[in-house]
Amino acid sequence: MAAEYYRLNKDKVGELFERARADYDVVAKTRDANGNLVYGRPATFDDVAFVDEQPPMSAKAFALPQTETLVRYEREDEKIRAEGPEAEARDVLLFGVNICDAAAFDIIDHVFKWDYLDDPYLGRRADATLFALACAAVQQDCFCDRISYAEDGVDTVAYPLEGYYLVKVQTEKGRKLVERYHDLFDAEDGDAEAAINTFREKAGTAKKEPLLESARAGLEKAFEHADWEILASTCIGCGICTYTCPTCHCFDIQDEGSAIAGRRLRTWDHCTGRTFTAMPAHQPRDRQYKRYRQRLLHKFWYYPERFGPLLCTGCGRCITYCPVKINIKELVEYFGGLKDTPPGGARHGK
Amino acid sequence: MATIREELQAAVKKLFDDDKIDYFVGYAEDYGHTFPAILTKDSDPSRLTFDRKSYDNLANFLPELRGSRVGLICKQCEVRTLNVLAAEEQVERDKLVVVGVPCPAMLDPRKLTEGAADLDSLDESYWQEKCRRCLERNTPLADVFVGERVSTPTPAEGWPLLEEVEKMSAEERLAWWRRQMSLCIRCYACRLACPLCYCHQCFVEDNKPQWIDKSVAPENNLHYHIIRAVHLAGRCIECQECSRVCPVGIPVDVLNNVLSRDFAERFGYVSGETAETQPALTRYERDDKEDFIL
Amino acid sequence: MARVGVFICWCGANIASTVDMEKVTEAAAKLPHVVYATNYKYMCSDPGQKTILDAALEHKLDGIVVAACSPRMHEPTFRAVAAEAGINPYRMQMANIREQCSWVHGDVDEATAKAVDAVRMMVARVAQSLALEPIKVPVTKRALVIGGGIAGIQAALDVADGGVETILVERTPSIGGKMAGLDETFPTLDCSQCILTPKMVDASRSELIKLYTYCEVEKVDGAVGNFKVTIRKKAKYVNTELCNGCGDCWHKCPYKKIPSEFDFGVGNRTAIYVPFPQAVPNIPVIDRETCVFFKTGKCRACEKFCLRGAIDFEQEDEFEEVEVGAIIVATGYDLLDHTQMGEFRYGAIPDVITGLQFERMSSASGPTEGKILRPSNGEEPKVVVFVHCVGSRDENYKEYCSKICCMYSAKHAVILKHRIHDAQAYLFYIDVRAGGKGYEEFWKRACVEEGAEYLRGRVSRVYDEGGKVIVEGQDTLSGEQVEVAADLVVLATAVVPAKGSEELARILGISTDKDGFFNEAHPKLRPVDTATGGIFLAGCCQAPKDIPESVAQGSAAASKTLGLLSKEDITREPTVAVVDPLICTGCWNCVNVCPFGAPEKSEITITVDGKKVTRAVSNINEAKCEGCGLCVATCPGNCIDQRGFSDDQVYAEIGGYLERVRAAKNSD
Amino acid sequence: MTKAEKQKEPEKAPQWKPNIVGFLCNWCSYAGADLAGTSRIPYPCDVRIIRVPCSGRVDPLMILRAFREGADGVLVSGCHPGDCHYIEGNYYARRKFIALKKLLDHVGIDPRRFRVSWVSASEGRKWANVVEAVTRELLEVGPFRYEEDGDD
Repeated sequence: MAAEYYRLNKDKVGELFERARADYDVVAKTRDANGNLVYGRPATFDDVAFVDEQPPMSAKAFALPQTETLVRYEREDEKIRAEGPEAEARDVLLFGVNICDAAAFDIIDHVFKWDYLDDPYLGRRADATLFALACAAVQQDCFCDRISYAEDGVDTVAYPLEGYYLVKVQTEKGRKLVERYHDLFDAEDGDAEAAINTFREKAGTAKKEPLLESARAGLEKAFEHADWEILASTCIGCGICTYTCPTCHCFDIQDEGSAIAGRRLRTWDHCTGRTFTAMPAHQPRDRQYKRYRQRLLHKFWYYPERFGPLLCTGCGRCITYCPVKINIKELVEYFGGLKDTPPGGARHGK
Repeated sequence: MATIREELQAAVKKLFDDDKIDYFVGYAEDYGHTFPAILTKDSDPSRLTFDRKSYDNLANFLPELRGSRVGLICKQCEVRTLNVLAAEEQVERDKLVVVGVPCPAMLDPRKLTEGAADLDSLDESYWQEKCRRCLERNTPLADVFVGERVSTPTPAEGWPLLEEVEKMSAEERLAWWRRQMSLCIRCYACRLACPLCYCHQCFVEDNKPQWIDKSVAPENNLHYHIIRAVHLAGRCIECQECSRVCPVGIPVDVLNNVLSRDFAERFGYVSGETAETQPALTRYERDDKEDFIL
Repeated sequence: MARVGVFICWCGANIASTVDMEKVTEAAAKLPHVVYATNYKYMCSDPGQKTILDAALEHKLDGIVVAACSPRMHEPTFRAVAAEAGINPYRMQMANIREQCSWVHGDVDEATAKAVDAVRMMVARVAQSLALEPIKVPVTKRALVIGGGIAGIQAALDVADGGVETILVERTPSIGGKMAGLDETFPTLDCSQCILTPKMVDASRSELIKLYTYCEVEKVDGAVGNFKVTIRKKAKYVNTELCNGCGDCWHKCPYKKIPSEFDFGVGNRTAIYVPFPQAVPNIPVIDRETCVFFKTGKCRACEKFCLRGAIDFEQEDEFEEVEVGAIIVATGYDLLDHTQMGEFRYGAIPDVITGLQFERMSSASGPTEGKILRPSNGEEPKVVVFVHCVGSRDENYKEYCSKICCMYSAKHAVILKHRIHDAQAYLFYIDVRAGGKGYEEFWKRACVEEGAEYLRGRVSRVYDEGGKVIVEGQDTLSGEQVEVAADLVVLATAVVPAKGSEELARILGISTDKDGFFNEAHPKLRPVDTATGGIFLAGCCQAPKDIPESVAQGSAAASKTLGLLSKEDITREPTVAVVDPLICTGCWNCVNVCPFGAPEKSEITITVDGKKVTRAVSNINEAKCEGCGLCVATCPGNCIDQRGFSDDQVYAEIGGYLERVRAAKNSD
Repeated sequence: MTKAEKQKEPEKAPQWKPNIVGFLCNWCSYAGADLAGTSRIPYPCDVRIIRVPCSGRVDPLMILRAFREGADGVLVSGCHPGDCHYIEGNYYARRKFIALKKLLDHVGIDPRRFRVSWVSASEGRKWANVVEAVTRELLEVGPFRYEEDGDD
């Protein structure tokens, strides 16, 4: 559908939240026990952090939970009973989600509906409506300005302008949301796209050239680049980048239980970890830099080759939370031939 | 700290020029961060630095470089780590060039607000807890020392966060840890940032048998952290990297500190004191004190 | 899925009266892996065993659970049955539903539930049990005896008699031990030296016995069948090839006032000396600590007078490594150090001596040539007090009974009467323990025929007054306070393990009890074995003993040794630890903790990133592994597992019991 | 029993029985438990015994696994210090258990849930007393569950 534009008065946001709670399972930013920002289910608008600050964890868990039961089984005497998980029926509204988080779903949908339809994921995805909040300022390490399609597929995006939110509706689900609470929204009569562009310029999120997509040709030649070994060897192999990433979606399937009762479940997994692709007698990615290289190239070469979009929204969490501050953007630029100097000056020199 | 930066870069260049090392492990400053970097002689050392955000325990990178001659920036944290690693025969000291530095005390990234002006002037309240306990700011064992030696303030006593948790009742502690563990995402950064967690395969990765369930649930997460603390008993040198790297802010090191403090009191044991200190759990005294065995 | 058969034993009424056999059978039959379950009155009987054999065949079983008595009782029985049925014996597990269930629980429902759980756990365990084969190790046909006292000599003679070469290591310059210093022996009063010295000579003459006197065991590596023992040969400073034992050297040695260790200070020796005239070998040694030459660099009298030029001041300690298949430990005893016990004034009053000093005085070949004399003035004592249980049976020192003191004190009283006819012996005792052939008769003889006065009670105070030693105590039979003005007081001091036992235990990898005596493998059924295969015990190093017992144990240890060494190779339990070298980091925690030295530092070469990389890794020497599993639990990376007690098996047992509990907890 | 404890009594569900996993070393404690049987010394029925070669074989992972599987208490029993069949396994075990105990106490798990005892092969009576004590304490503490709700 063609984009539609509305105005939402800033003092109406609370009401929108409260009313939506009657119709949706509303997920919004709030603070956890340690005061960290998280996506949660705040009970009142007072507990909602309607801010553009990024929580450490992206919003992907609402479509792809970290741990999810696929089937339960129970053995009674000779009989074995197995049952799948019950479908969650309720519509979810992701309220005030960052654009970089919201945009991720559209990207990873490709893999979940590719040759195999992943019902648990797709079911939750179909039930979820995204109400994104545009950032008024760039975050610490983010780089969505370097990725061309950062808003595509996001149902609604609210831009905080002077006095009101300019709400851009991009999908039917978004339109349904606005229609449901139409009394809270006013029509936008000005040049909305121009206003958005001005806002972006000011926020520092306007698209810049060259886009990271342009690095791909270089990356395709860089697999055997000697500097991987030195630049990616500081990677400690933890799962922070993948687990905080809104687009990383790899999972592992595990069984828990015994011959009597148990379950099969899937949990997030990460290609930077040493057990990923480890087989009983062989680990093809036998050094850490190979695992890191896999992650980077999957995001910026293999995935776009297969599905089109980069597997990245530029949220920058993988830099912010990386214990050793490996900078994926810098590495893409360096190995993709957009930049001559390696980050930190480290070269292998072979 | 312009001088230390220049001295450091010159020292590293000399080590490469004199063919003393194959790799240098230090900190580089780039794109707004200070981060660990592994350099070869063909690298550009001009980004090398040592500042108050030189957080990482660099001994963590030694296993990857085993067999090569390595120059390593060592703060007191690394020195104690090296001692434990040496006792466990995990480092070849003769292949290591210890580059000593005067440690200005590391800042706690969680206490830094965006764009804090002058990092050098931030007082104790911005420090990491470990730095207040530091016994020696100038690297002992240094083969090369760069920068001006600094005085070491009187080490602080006590374990503030641990003691805070201990003020709670048992039920409150269980609830508190359960809450903390409900945040854990099992990224294992705590383990992987730990230079003493060098096992090729961690117990938590075992699946035959699968001692710790793979599902991310508070009790499974807690069991992982408890066993990790047991494995670090008498080995942990309290560098607090586990807590620093935690993306969800769990103060993981509190569990390690429980044992650090207890083993010091009970066995008079300080981990990493010397390269000969054998790990506490691989030793015993006939009269080890305990008060719970029937 | 495994194919497990469950066989539940009634043990007559022993189990069946408390555990509902049918319910357990029914529950067992429904368990995963179980294809057959039955119960029978006596599973260990012939028809019971046949039930198992038949079912194994009919149901193609590959695992067996026998729910019956303790595996400590019948595990060997049912393992043999399994083997006969073509099932690996280590895939047979016993559920203990008698000792740990029916015999201790009264409620039928509770006991039945516990029995069912025990079966569940064992079924789960069997399903995870690997087939294991016993480990075979070739045997070195040579034995080592440590300690050349009567127990060690007897053991060495018997082993050699069986045709096996034996190395006898003794740390003093002569074999003979404590017995060589004794006078007459109870209860027959035959002369100790007369019966011992022929054995000493036999040992030295035997072609199969190699004497290593003035030597100590420095290090022991290896395990049963194949020990590598490093022996320290202490420098004697005398060339044993050249010396003919003429004695010129010690007669010429100017330094003559050194208290003799062999005489417990009753007599003196020279700096170059043989401990006693009948020493075997009759070759002197120079005591470096007391020799004037070593102190000042001057003297060399012995060298000058030795016609054969046998003195060699340049000698140094030497080390020799020997390979043996079995080790007999016979290191004997010492007396409790009196410096710990002030109350008897030993050392402060010269006329207070120990029983062993009394032996040296009364021995005809001793320093006083058999005369019993007061050390203070060299006069004959007329009143002698013997105190039993000095340090023994005393919570402040040693709780145990030293066993030999009652008899030797009685003997001393008899000898006293024989040597000094008008002397009177008083014996303070708690009980008289005279279990042994002719022992009861002997102490009665001391009491009745030889006029020894037995006073039942502890000594409370000893002091000297007017040239006498006043002994105060209580006669608990009359209830009166007793005071004896004695000329000599002889203390029956507690027997303790020989000095250095603890260090030797560490070297050998054997355990000691709380008092430092070496532990036998089983207090009743394996009194000569230690828990470490191939190491046996003889004599007082295991517990206080008299001569016949020491000799008997020496022979027993020899027979055990001969049994072991008669085999070409030995089989060991396969329940050993195994390292996965691919994940071992070489932290050596296992090497540090293993009491048996089983984990050894080794290497593997693997390919990483296309390059060959050599890593230091641990490797378990199966021949040394005793199967305790300590390294398994210590390895932080779980790189080590234990066959037969594997992580999988323990995990399965935990789950086998608790899966029911967990399911219940989750469902409510 | 103190007055306060008596007053608490009626609150307890009388039918609840603790699930206790006992890890017993083969040489001392397992034999001691056998001796309690041979001597017909009765004791509560709630411990399920897992035989291990030595208390040194017991990995803290096993103890936590038992809790994870739903045990209300875990008891490890070995030879008295100095009496270890394998010379020193129990000394190392003791250190390990000191560490684990400290951590369990710290995270607020009731100390009565994890017990260690030294029971020799000749202490059938002591084994019965240990089980009695451990069971009694667990009856006071009640069932163990981490989960605040039913799911896991």
